[in-house]
Amino acid sequence: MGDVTLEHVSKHYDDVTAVDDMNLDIDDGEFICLVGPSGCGKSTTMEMIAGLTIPSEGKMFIGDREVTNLPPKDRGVAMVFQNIALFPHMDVYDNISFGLRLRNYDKEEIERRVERAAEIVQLQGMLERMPDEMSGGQRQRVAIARAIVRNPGVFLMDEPLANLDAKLRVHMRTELQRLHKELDTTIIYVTHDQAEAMTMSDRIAVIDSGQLQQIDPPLVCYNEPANLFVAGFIGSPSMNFLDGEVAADGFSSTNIDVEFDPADLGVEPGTDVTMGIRPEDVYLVDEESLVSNPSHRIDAVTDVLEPMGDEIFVYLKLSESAETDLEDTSGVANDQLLMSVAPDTDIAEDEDVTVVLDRSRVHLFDTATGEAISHGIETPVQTSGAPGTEAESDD
Amino acid sequence: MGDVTLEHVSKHYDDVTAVDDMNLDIDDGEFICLVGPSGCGKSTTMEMIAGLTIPSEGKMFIGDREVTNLPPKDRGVAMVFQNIALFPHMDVYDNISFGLRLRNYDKEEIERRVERAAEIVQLQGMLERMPDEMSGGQRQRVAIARAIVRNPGVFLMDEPLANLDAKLRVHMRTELQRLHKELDTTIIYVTHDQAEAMTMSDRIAVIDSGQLQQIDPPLVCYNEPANLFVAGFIGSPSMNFLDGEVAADGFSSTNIDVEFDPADLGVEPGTDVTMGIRPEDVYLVDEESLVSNPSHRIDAVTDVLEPMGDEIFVYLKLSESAETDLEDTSGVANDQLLMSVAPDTDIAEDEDVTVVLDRSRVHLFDTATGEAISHGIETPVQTSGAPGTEAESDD
Amino acid sequence: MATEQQSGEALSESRRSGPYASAVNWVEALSETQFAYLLLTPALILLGVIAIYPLASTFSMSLYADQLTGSARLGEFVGLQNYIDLFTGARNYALPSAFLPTFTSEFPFVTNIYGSALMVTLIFTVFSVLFETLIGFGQALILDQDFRGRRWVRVAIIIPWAVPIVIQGMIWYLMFQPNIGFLVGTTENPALLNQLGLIGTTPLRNTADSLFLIIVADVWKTSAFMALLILAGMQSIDRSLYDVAKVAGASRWQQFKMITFPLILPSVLVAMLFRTISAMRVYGIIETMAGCQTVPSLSCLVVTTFNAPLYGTSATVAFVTAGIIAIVVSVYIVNFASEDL
Amino acid sequence: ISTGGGDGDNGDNGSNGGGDSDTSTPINTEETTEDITVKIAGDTRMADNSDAIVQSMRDAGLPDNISIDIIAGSQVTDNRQAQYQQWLGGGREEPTLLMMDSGWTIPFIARNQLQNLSESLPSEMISTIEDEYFEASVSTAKGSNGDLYGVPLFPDFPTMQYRKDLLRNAGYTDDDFDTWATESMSWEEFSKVTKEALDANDVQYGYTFQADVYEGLSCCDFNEFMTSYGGAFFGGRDNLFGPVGERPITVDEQSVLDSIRMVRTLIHGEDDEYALDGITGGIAPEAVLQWTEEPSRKPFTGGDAIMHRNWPYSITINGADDVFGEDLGVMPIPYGVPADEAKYEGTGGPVAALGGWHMTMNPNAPQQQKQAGAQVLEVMMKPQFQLDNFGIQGWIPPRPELLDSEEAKNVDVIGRYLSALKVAGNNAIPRPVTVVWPQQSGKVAQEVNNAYAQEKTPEQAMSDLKSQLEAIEQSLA
Amino acid sequence: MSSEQPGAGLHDDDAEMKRGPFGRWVAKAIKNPGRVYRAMFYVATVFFLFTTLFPFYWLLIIALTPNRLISDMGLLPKGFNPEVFVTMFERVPFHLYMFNSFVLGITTTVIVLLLASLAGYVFGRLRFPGKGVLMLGILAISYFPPAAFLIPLFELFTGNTAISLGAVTISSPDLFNTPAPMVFPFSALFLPLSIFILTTFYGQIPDGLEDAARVEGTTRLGALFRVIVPLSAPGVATAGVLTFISVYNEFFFSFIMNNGEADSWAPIVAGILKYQGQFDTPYNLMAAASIVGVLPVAILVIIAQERIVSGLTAGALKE
Ligand SMILES: Nc1ncnc2c1ncn2[C@@H]1O[C@H](COP(=O)(O)OP(=O)(O)OP(=O)(O)O)[C@@H](O)[C@H]1O
Ligand SMILES: Nc1ncnc2c1ncn2[C@@H]1O[C@H](COP(=O)(O)OP(=O)(O)OP(=O)(O)O)[C@@H](O)[C@H]1O
Ligand SMILES: [Mg+2]
Ligand SMILES: [Mg+2]
Repeated sequence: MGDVTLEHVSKHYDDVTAVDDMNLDIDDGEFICLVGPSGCGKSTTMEMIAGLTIPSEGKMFIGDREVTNLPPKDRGVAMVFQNIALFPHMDVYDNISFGLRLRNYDKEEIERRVERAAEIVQLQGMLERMPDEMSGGQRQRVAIARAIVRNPGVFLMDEPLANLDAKLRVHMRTELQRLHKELDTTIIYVTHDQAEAMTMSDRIAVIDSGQLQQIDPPLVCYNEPANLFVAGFIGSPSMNFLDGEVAADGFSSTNIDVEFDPADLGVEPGTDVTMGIRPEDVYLVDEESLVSNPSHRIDAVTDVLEPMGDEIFVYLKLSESAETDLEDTSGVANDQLLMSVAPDTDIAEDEDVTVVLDRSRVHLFDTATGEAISHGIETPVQTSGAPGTEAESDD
Repeated sequence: MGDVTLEHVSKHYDDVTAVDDMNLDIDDGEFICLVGPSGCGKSTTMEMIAGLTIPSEGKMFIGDREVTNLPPKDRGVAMVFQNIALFPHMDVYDNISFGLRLRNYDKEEIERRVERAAEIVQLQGMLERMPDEMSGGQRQRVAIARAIVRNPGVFLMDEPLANLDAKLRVHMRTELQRLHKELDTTIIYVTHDQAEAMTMSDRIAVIDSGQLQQIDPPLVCYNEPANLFVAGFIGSPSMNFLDGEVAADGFSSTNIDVEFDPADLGVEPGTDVTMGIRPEDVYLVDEESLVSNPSHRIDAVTDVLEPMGDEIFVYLKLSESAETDLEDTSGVANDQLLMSVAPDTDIAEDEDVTVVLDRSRVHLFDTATGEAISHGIETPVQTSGAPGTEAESDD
Repeated sequence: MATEQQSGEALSESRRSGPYASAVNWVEALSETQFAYLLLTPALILLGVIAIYPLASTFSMSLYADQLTGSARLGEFVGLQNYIDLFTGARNYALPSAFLPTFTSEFPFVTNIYGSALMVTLIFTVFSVLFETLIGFGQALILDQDFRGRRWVRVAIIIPWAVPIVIQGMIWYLMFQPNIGFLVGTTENPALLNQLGLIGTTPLRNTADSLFLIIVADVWKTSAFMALLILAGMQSIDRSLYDVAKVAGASRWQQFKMITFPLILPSVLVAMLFRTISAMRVYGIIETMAGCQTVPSLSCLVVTTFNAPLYGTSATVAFVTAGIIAIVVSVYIVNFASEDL
Repeated sequence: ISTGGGDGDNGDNGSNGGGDSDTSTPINTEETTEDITVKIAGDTRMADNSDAIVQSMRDAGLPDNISIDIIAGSQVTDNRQAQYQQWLGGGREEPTLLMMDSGWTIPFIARNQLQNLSESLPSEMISTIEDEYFEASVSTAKGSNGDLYGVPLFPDFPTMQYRKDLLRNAGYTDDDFDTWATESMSWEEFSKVTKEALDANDVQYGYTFQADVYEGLSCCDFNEFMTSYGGAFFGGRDNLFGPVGERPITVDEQSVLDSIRMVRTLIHGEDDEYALDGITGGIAPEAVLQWTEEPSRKPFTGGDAIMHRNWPYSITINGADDVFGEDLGVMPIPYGVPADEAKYEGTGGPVAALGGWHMTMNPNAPQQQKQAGAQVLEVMMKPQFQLDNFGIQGWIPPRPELLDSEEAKNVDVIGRYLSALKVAGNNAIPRPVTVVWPQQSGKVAQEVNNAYAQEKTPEQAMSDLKSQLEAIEQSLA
Repeated sequence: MSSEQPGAGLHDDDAEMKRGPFGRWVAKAIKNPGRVYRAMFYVATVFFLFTTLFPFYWLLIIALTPNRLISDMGLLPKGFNPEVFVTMFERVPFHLYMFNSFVLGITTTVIVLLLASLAGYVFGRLRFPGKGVLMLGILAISYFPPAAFLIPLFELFTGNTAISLGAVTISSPDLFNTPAPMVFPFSALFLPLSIFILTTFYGQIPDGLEDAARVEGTTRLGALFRVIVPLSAPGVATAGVLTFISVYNEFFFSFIMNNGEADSWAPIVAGILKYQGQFDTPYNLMAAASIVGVLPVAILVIIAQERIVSGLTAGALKE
């Protein structure tokens, strides 16, 4: 009833291709997060599913029905819009109850539901306000409430929590998850918040430039990114990338080499590859004991320190000439490395340090195509560390 | 030139007090983050500084001038609006150059600046789009560009990055910081993103219900929250709170006791106090070695596990009857404890574990007033751990 | 950005000085109330000189007797006598028709509906405004759609409004002129409208028939006015609201009822308000189609007496007309007040 | 701020809008020598022919230093009246001369808004007018004091046009037509003839005229019917122009009722409850009740009617070669009772309502202008000018004698029908124009139309009318 | 929340049940209500086109029929006389009248839009004491028949109103036969409508956009003209079109305030009436003239409609 299928769906605007040959197969009851850089086509995809934008090409199905040309009202979807779009002439109560009133629910039922929704989004007592008398976050919550009072087959939520503070966001997250379980509906959810995507979704769909890059459970995306783009996009701060090539004994680059047997991974020596390692997989040498499968030791100098409260980001210079360029987010920087350490670590700027990489967490990508070659090297267990296993197993 | 002072400023709407007797003293060139729950009055404060809302009471100064009744155009502020507010009838170029054109900059100068700003927000090549042909994030970036092309004394930014993806957000963050340094302007910044607030700001102003709770450098707010509200608000996931009272030998509650000498902290035994401990300051007993000043060992059972990629949140039940209520964000839960562990930690649900708290990171608050009593117990260094020191010193 | 930091706002601010700038600053510094009145000044001056002053002068004329002979435009001062005469019917001799209807105690209570300028005007107003609103609404709904050739359809629908009243009158006059137009026949050879009993064979000499035809002619021309205003209202609605409504499951009708209608209501009210006002002042189309003797509207009384020239009476009728309009449109005012004022 | 008029804050409230015009100062009629332009408020036709008109003025002796500027006012007479009312009421100095409908010159006179020509022009000029012009025309340019305020420019008389070809089919001959041209027939005969022709031909209408609710009914069609039956609005010709309030109102007299019954018979047939004996009925369509000149002319010109009452302008149209040419016949309007049987002097017989226009002078004009204007008036009184303009724009010469001239007879089309026109002119009946006529006219048209339309009995309509006229009359007393 | 009926709009199986001979279309229509809607839409469009255009067709018939033959008209012209469109210019310099009307219309429209914009801004967006009373007062002006203004205005514009400024008394200038005595009364009389239109439209522009403009450095007035007016384009264009058309065809004042000549700024209606004789009425010429006279308005509407339908506010704000 709530499975959503996109078959070769594209959307072209005059000179922009917003969505490009997208194939998506979302099961009934799944919670899918769409993530991707700004302008990659997430909202457009949502709008097409809702029926607000008609695809230029391709077909769409909800349940068993083809809905490609079905008007929105017959698709059984509810949507939280990125631009919120409250009805300016209705108070909060009327905004929230809009969809119910359309369906002629009886008054008590409407009232019950609205109260319940308002409670979930913590807007009790504001039901008589007009939208322009509310703060940004309050409006956004009204928009959420407006969607969740209904029981559609599919929920579409386009950055529903963008304007909420961390605490409220956590609260809303759990509420949405509970709702998801209770109603057993499909939820398609756009977010820029990694934590949201990681914690809430059954699968994450990573989109870039209108093209689907990977759709997998969160930890699979995190631990086994399908390509450079996904690897760089998922995780914050981003994965470190170093360009190099496959040597006879493994990966070799200007400052860092990582040993492995090319044959194991099925790569030809001489291939240009990019190595990726997440900041949390870089360890100070004192902690080497914690790493089951450490790499060579690497000497570096600390550059900038960014204390985040619960961790510290340390920018490491691998060569003299390196300059920490916080601005460059493209990722690939052969003489830099970002690592994260515990907040109580005794570390200062411009200090010589030695670090090791967790080889079981090293990713290799074909530089030319960006496709992943391997995730983790020479460990008995093929890929990632412990706690993800259960999530992976249901893939 | 760019210092902003609010003296006893209040703003009342018909039946709502949006801002309540706010005193703020922002130095020239400072980068201040306003944080607080949705609807606490952040935007209202910004609007008053911009001159768009006239305070019901109080006075405001920018530089040496009283600006309480000065029109916005004479205040020398630029603002990124929470609701973005692009001019829908102008293309991106015209939107960005609007303020410059008003000031009769010459054409080349305008062009140069617009191009530069577009580059910063990564909107090159989109200058001829109309706002309604852009994605949410793209619009937000236009709004940022519109503010940064100008060189005002004060930048007001109301959640400028809410709709951007993590990577772009990091990029924008560094850009804004660079801009801040280069232009040496005051920036007042609203954000719901803790990381943003922590990394960018010189000081964080925490607001609740229109009242200023604390204004201090980020780590001070994190490590030495002035009251329960700040403690609970800053940091995600939130600090664990346990209600108890001061016993002769320290803090005592249903499940956890923490030893200290009440005399040292100047509290009377018998006082109702609330203890706070952040998830990252709860350690599995195997890591006890890492903690300089551990508490008693505490037995618990793991409940829900939330793997976040770079860490795992573990909900601990301290008593049989405890139920993990992800929904309850009020914070105080005497039989629960949230801890965060490294992603590769070997832990599963419903497992018996023993944990210790880092006593040097235990916070005590007066339950009645919410005011902080102490931060950290019985450690030679009075308060928080290492890396914060330098930040604190300039307070 | 880095290089021109100091050339920023401070400079450009200091660049602006001189009388213009200080005037701008003075204006900006005004309080909201002062600013409001400042902005209203040009309009109020224009209205004061071109409207209020003449009205005051005309009002004073209404306090004088008519004067038909001699150089003087007006007779002696009579105070409110003109008004009294008008309401008691004592002045009816000077008017093309009675002003007020004659009332009876039996149904239908009013004996000379078509012989009373007030009743004729009210009938015209009610029906023309009603149909113009409905039709204008329909037209606006059509024009609001996107379809090929809509710009031409739009012009077609709006263009009747551009027809001068003289020509509007001529068009309909000729259509209903026996032996010229085909819409009216003779007793022996009736046209369709005659057969349907809608009009007689000499409709333009009969008050009821003429009134009907004048309403039709007015609806033809003036629906465009309504359509234009309503259309503008529709076009100003944020289209994303429709997206929300569609996804929420609203049918077209529900979208209209719950979004379009409430949001264009202010425009509709303004359109209806002004249509009502001008319908209450209807004159031109009557004069060109049927004549003021046949269809005496309130404005007919004003113009006829003005041309007579009974300036005192004319001024009196004009003010009474305005008063009646004020009463009629208070319906709208109340609506507005609840929203705004 | 105070205005010249309307405020009434002094005893002399609302003087003529500020112009302290002197309407009776004698005007120097010596020829002006300096160059001067005289502005004449005329009509479109006059403006269109302005070159020819000025030429004919020059031919008639207008000196070269006076140039003429003709303002093409609206030909719609009501519009002109309203315009003049503002101009003269507002005391404007321009234009110097105004072309005024004989139907509403008197109210302007009564309001002292026209130059008193008797006082200010040489008496020869005045006496020429009084003696040589159509008497009825002159009477509509006079004030209650008997002074002359306008120079008749041209009169206008309606006549009965008919289709000789159709009547021939009914057995009438050119002999009859010749007789009819000067000797009017009675309505009884007229209706009989028309009916015969109607039966003898396949035409739609017998007789078309104008009976819409408008000034044309009260001033003219009804006035003719009534007067031809010996009736009168206010007891005969003497009281036409007053004294308002002191004259009898006689619209409810039998002769007036007879005329209404006659018209009802013409329209509704002899079955009409109030049909007049002797009249053959059913020869006029009901449509006349909403016809004015043009709609009523259309069917006649279109060949659908036998008889048609209208102004001379339509003779030119209908008599054109491509319409009926010589087949168009013209005769005076029929009579109800012979003049000698009529109760009031000057009623009965073949009456024709009087139309036409005068030239009047703006009293506010500067002396210089008045002086030049007087010379223009003098030129316009020249027979040559009048004959020329009969040819140029169809202005019927205001002197009966000129209608007999060869020159007049040579004028295209209408020249053929001068004898009928002359009869009409000599029997012309002006409308009873006074300051209250605008009010009365509306009532007359309304009531008469009601009576014609069978909506009221003749008696009822006329007694209603009488009381309304009474009220209006009394309002001035 | 959990115990609700299943999602809306997902049950359409019953449409298959009825397959009577009658209802192929109906069945399809039920399945695809868009069809019904489109059908209704076209029917309505055709209906409106017919009703609004038929009188114009009638006008064209009249124009093309030689005046002499205008009687017993049917649905086709009797005779075909396109020269009428030439004759009309020969008889009356109609283009000059059109020009006059056009100039009067544009001038008035500019004045009205300017003043009404200021007033509309004030009434639509500001709160201040006296607002309601002032709005009512302005509205009340339109209650009066134009005749009520005529005499004082005529005197004012023909130099007959004396204005005392202390000791000096000056007479108002004589502006007869100039555009001024038309433009000013038109402006004043059509102002209330535009003020009310613009008040509603300006009032609907979200505050956020004005705020943004002001922070960017505009004055309040700057924000009005740079942001609010362009965003209210449909309303402004409508007010403009309505005002222009009203003036273009106005006759009451234009008739009294000049002598009716083309070179005295008389408007188009005066031109049309020029064709009319005292008794004879060349309907064909008048019809032709009005067809020609309507053309500039049609063009204006075509131009203005681009504004009327621009619908710019979409997506202006995130709210
Ligand atoms: N026009 C208004 N009328 C009444 N109340 C208002 C109005 N504007 C704001 N408020 C209220 O004032 C309070 C502060 O609003 P404000 O917009 O400053 O919140 P905020 O801190 O920016 O919240 P958010 O993070 O959700 O944007 C809110 O409770 C809001 O509901
Ligand atoms: N109406 C339009 N005309 C032209 N291009 C458009 C239009 N709407 C969207 N686009 C473009 O299509 C692309 C996808 O837009 P979309 O709104 O789906 O992005 P998004 O993934 O939602 O981004 P964001 O995270 O910034 O909201 C963008 O590059 C956008 O500029
Ligand atoms: Mg988006
Ligand atoms: Mg806010």
